[in-house]
Amino acid sequence: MSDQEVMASIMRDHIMNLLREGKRIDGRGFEDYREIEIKTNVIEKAEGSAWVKLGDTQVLVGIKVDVGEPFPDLPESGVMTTNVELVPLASPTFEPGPPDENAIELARVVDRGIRESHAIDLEKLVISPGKLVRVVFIDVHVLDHGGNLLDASGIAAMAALMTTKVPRVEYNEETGELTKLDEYDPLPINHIPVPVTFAKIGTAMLVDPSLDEEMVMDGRLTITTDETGHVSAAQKGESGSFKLEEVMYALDTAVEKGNYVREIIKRSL
Amino acid sequence: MSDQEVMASIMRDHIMNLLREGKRIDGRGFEDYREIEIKTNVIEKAEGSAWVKLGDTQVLVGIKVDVGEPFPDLPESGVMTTNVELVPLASPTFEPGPPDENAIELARVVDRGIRESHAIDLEKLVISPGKLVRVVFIDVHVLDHGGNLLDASGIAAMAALMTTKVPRVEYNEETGELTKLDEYDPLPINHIPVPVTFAKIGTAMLVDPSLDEEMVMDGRLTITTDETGHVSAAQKGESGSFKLEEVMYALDTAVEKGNYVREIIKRSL
Amino acid sequence: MSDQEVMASIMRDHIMNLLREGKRIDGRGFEDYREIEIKTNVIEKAEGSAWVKLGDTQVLVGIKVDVGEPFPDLPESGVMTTNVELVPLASPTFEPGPPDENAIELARVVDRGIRESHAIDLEKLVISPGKLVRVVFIDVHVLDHGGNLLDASGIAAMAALMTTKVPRVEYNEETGELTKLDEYDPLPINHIPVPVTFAKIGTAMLVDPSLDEEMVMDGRLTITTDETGHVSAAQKGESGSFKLEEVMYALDTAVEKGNYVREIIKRSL
Amino acid sequence: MMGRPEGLKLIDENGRRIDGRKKYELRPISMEVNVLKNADGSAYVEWGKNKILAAVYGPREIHPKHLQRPDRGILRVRYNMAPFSVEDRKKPGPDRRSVEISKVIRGALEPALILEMFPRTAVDIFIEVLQADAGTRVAGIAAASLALADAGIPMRDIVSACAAGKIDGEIVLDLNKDEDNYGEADVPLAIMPMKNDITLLQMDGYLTREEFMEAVRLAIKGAKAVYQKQREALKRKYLAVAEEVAGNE
Amino acid sequence: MMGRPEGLKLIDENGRRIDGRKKYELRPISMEVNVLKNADGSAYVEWGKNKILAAVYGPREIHPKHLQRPDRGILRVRYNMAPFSVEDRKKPGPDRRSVEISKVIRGALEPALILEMFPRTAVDIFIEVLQADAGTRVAGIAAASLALADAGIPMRDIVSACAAGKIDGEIVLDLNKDEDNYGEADVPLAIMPMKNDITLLQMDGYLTREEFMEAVRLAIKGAKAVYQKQREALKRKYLAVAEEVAGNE
Amino acid sequence: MMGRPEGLKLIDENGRRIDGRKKYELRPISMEVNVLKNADGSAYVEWGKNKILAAVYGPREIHPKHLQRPDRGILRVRYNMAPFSVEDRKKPGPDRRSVEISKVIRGALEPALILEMFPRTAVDIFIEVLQADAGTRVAGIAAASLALADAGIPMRDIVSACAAGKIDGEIVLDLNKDEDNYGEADVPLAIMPMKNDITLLQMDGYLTREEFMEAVRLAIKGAKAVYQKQREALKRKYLAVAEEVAGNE
Repeated sequence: MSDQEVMASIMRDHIMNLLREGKRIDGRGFEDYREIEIKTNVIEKAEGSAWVKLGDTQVLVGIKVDVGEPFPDLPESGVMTTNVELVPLASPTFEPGPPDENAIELARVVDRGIRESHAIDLEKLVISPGKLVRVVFIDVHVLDHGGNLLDASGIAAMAALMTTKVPRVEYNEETGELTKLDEYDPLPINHIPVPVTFAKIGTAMLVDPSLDEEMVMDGRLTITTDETGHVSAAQKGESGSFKLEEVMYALDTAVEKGNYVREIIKRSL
Repeated sequence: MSDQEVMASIMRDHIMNLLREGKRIDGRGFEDYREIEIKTNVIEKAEGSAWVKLGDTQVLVGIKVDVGEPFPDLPESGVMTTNVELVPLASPTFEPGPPDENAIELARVVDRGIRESHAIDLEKLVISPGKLVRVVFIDVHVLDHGGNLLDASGIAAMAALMTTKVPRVEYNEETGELTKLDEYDPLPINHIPVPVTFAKIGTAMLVDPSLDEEMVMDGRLTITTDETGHVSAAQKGESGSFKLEEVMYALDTAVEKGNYVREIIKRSL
Repeated sequence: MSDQEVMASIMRDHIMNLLREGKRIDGRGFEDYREIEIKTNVIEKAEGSAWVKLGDTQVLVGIKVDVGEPFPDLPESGVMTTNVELVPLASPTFEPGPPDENAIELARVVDRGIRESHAIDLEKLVISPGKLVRVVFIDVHVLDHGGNLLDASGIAAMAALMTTKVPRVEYNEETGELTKLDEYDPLPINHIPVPVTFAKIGTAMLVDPSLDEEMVMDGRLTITTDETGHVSAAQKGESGSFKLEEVMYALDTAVEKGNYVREIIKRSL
Repeated sequence: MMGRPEGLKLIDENGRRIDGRKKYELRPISMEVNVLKNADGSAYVEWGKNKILAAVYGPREIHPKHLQRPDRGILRVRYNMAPFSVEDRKKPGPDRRSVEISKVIRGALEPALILEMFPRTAVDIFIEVLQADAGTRVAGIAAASLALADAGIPMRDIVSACAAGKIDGEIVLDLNKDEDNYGEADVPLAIMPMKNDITLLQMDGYLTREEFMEAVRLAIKGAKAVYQKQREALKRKYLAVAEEVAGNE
Repeated sequence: MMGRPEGLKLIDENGRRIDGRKKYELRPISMEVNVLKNADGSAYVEWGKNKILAAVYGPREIHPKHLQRPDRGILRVRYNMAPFSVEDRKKPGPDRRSVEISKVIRGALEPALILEMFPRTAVDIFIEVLQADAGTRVAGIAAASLALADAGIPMRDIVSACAAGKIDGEIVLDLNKDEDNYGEADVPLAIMPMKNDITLLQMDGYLTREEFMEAVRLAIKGAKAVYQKQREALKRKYLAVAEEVAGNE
Repeated sequence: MMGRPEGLKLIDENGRRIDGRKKYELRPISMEVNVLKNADGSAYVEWGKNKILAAVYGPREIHPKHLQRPDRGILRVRYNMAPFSVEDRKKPGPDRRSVEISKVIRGALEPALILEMFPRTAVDIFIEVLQADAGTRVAGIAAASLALADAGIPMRDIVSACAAGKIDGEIVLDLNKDEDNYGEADVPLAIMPMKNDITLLQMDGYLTREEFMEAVRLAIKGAKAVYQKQREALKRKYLAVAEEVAGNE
């Protein structure tokens, strides 16, 4: 075994021993989030932004709103797209280059949570049906990887979207000319989906895993719910397996903790 | 030498010894093809398709017919394009990634054989001259590499093309609107080119080399001919060299074996 | 240390010893260029070209003039773009692949020198404002890397531009049709910027470093000036540092040697 | 979810779905193992209009070496769609969807493998979607699991998989392409049936808590039905092998 | 240099610039070190509207090994812009500009590092531009230099940096975005202030010899002012550490 | 084959081709060896309007090591076109055509090399097409072969090459660009002349069996004429070297 693997094995034993006594390595309860700090409007050049600290994890989301063509099969809908950059500044395990499978999974789960709850009212983002719509870019820039990037990214994305200002435009259908005005509307938001992630270590289910916990976890489960209690995304991640009862527990807890986190997001605006 | 190389060397001696007695390792005559099995219309979502087994080799070709712009210098001609994927499922020697030199050579030789004989009547695939034409995608998906991918691909491509159905379209020159109808025409086919590949091992010229034979061959020669006896492509491949008489022999044999294979293709439709 | 590094270390000692006696390894004075040989119009298929030998360094620049859209924020200006290929034929240290940081820096410094002095009169390259302009491609193909690629490339680029012939076109604003005529105009040239590069070895500042000198230099400084004595680009390259007085010396010498090189370029046309 | 054609009903007045199935009915499934010569194990699955080929290579050496794990083998999965497998030709090569699916399939299969038994090596699974019609990831898992068994890779259980979803307001089993496009949610799931361990669970859509759990339970049932088909396919192979051996004697 | 809006004056009749600064005035600058947990050293710099984060990892092992230098460490620098850092969204990943800037920043910092002290290893510097408003490379150098100090990498001096330029015919300090877009020249410079060693010098624009030297001299002065701010930021950190230690006793 | 301009005749009533050549006449060819300083061997060939530079490096070490062959050296070939070498600027970097040509050129040269003489190493051949006018692959082979000889790589024979083709219904030697564009077929061929071993043979077009063999035979004749020019270029080099040596004594 390499040094790293020996370390991981010792860490796993340590964490497991604590869990058997009902304790997490940083003293939290199994259902406790680490401290959440949200600063919005930190990037003036973006239409919306939020810098989120979740324990040692730091994530910055910037929202750019551009105009472009709608998808051919959805002529009456704006477009949203989510991208995650795991820049090597944020962790010794991140490497430069195009998004790897971790960045892609992260982006797609955050995206689904927002998209499937219709959190953004994309139908209100049409400028000219079939021709010109708003394109909302959600760019997640991970700055420090301290575990549970998924929840931090989902929180930052929603906080950024809820503070996004969209410049009004005038569009001349005949000439095709588009003029950006110096008036702004808030981005229309329907719902506030919040992902809640669980790490399974042995038989324990832990909310908001820290990096140490992630390093030794067996499996991961994320459930995204909104303020109506609907589920808009679920994702079992990594290896490991879950029992049906664990899924039920996670579902109920995700709704409860989602409400808790949602209030923090709202207070940050 | 690595284990593989030792194996190859032993295999070469064995094959050479047999060839000196006039025998191939699988008992075939020098000019014999392995069994050819062709199933057409196996992919309903493609406009045409054929699954070909040539001994242990399996190749699946799907034809997609789209619309697009013609090349600027050929305004009155449809477009055809051939792509080969050597997916790692098909051989321990194939690696994931964009087509390598083997896939590209394979695609280009199959393409030339079809293109240069004008097998597809591209001039009948024009919707609006200089503006809109049919684009025929020939996608070769190699499933099991048992040697002689070139002939298997060429056979599968022609069988797939000959069963391709092209949806009729209505094109409004003024509005530029294009409507796909639910009526179909067969793809217009002029000729049936068939590639015939020879492996040279020592002084022996072997038709349709198996994988074992390819591993030890000195050189490779492919000649594509159609039912009129015209040559539409030739390609000496890999290392090794050929005498003029060997080229002449290959040419005559390619015509003869091409006729044999062509009948099998026709019977499969 | 690897063999290469030992060699470099010995070479450095040797060069340093000579420099202390006021001598360069090839006998030149500190401010001397190697022999400069320029052949223009060597590539008939390009609109302009120049093959430059600077000592052992050989660089071929070809100019292609195409038509395309202007940049949205510069509707009344043609477009110029500079690309450098460090093909592996030119040096055992060059590798195949897209331009690396050396090729990119080289291209950008050559580009800035030309662009910022407005050497090409881009405003005369507009065909239809905001719609259609000339695009000038400056392609630097390095053939033999004997040191100081930057000056050789800058020289070759200007010699090629000054011999570039642009085909006249007729553009029909209504139909958008563009006809290339068989009449040619010279590319409009305002200025002749010339980059002059210094290698700093110990405390010595050497004009036009050879490959041996580059291998052991501490730092590099390039200053591009035109016939009016204006500076249009400066670039400190690699590691090392320069004193303010060294920058002043380099600036004055760049103007002087720039004039010398400019005359050679003019004589070559 | 795409713009839905007007008047399209996914469940008719008789409770039948557009392909005639009942709510809890699987599409027709056929499975065959050992269909490729080069691969160490392989399987071909037709599941509705899905046509999927899976191959296993390994355990085999890993390059570059720094990827080797001294205490266990690693599993690598590549899910890939043929360009002609979908309505509009797909550009060859992995897109973001394929990368995510490859990753979750790896996570779905890994718990079943006893990777400690072959340290320093890799098991490679290649899944080629020859035709796609919704549910390719669960069909791909079913095929890959058969290919692993065919290759003789030591496993704790055969991983099985199925999806459930919501269309026209009802939770149904095993969505086809139209149902996936115009429905409200899709819940793909994989399970190790012997111990009821869920190894893949995703959700794409919008469901109440109750609907979500209903879909999960239904998908488990579907996966168990698929499990029976997997076992039969393996049995047929062993019978064929046994017959061949007997015939040779 | 972009097409300039009509009537735009970069210096008004009172000699004030569009953001109210005087000719030789720096934009507001704030600096903080040790802002990241994972990195061995880090710093966050706000410089006008520029917001820049720098991290240092190392000295650490190099892969692949053939990049190792037996007699010294190597320095690697990656300058990167966040997609939302500029007016029009920037496609993620390095463009040609970023590649060049990464290279010249490496050349600007390397002379300060005593690389012989950690043979066979690499020091990695990552500079993330979170918001860009002209002068990101000099702000990035200032941040990177702080991150190096925070990581305890042995250095001969702290590299400092600043740009000067020409707008409306005058040489001024520290261009902002509009001044950079519509001005006549930009001269970014880095220096090791203790010995007045210039480690970065670039010029983009069109200047007479005299203007060029004036800009260089002015940029040196600016960099020395930035140097004081860097020292203060480091002092604050050591005071904070000292307090913490004292508090713990 | 492109859309042919109306009324274009490739062979006139006097049997002359558009560039004035007779049917079996080569374009003017000039060859020079040892034209580059860095390369171990090099050659420059002008063949009609084709301008081609070839360089050889090696035998030299191979990275990564797993590409090494313990019993023999390997040959690597890269055929590349300069962006300005063709009518419409070519985007830099290899396209599919260049990849195929690199591969067949490798196969054309490899039989001549005695690779067993330098195990574990590589010989690299780089062919740069500076201007292209049909027949670049055969001109490239001729240049590469000279560069190999110049580098002193042990060879069984000097590989020579030429193309024949069909234009306006007749088989002719050595097509130029217009003939290639508007003709009926092109048959490039390479040969080791001492033993009449054909090492490259391709065909692009549509020919009867008889025409095909006529083209092959004609291309062989052409290649043998090119062979003489290659030998003369090498002789000139050795004379030059000999003179230099004599002069030094």
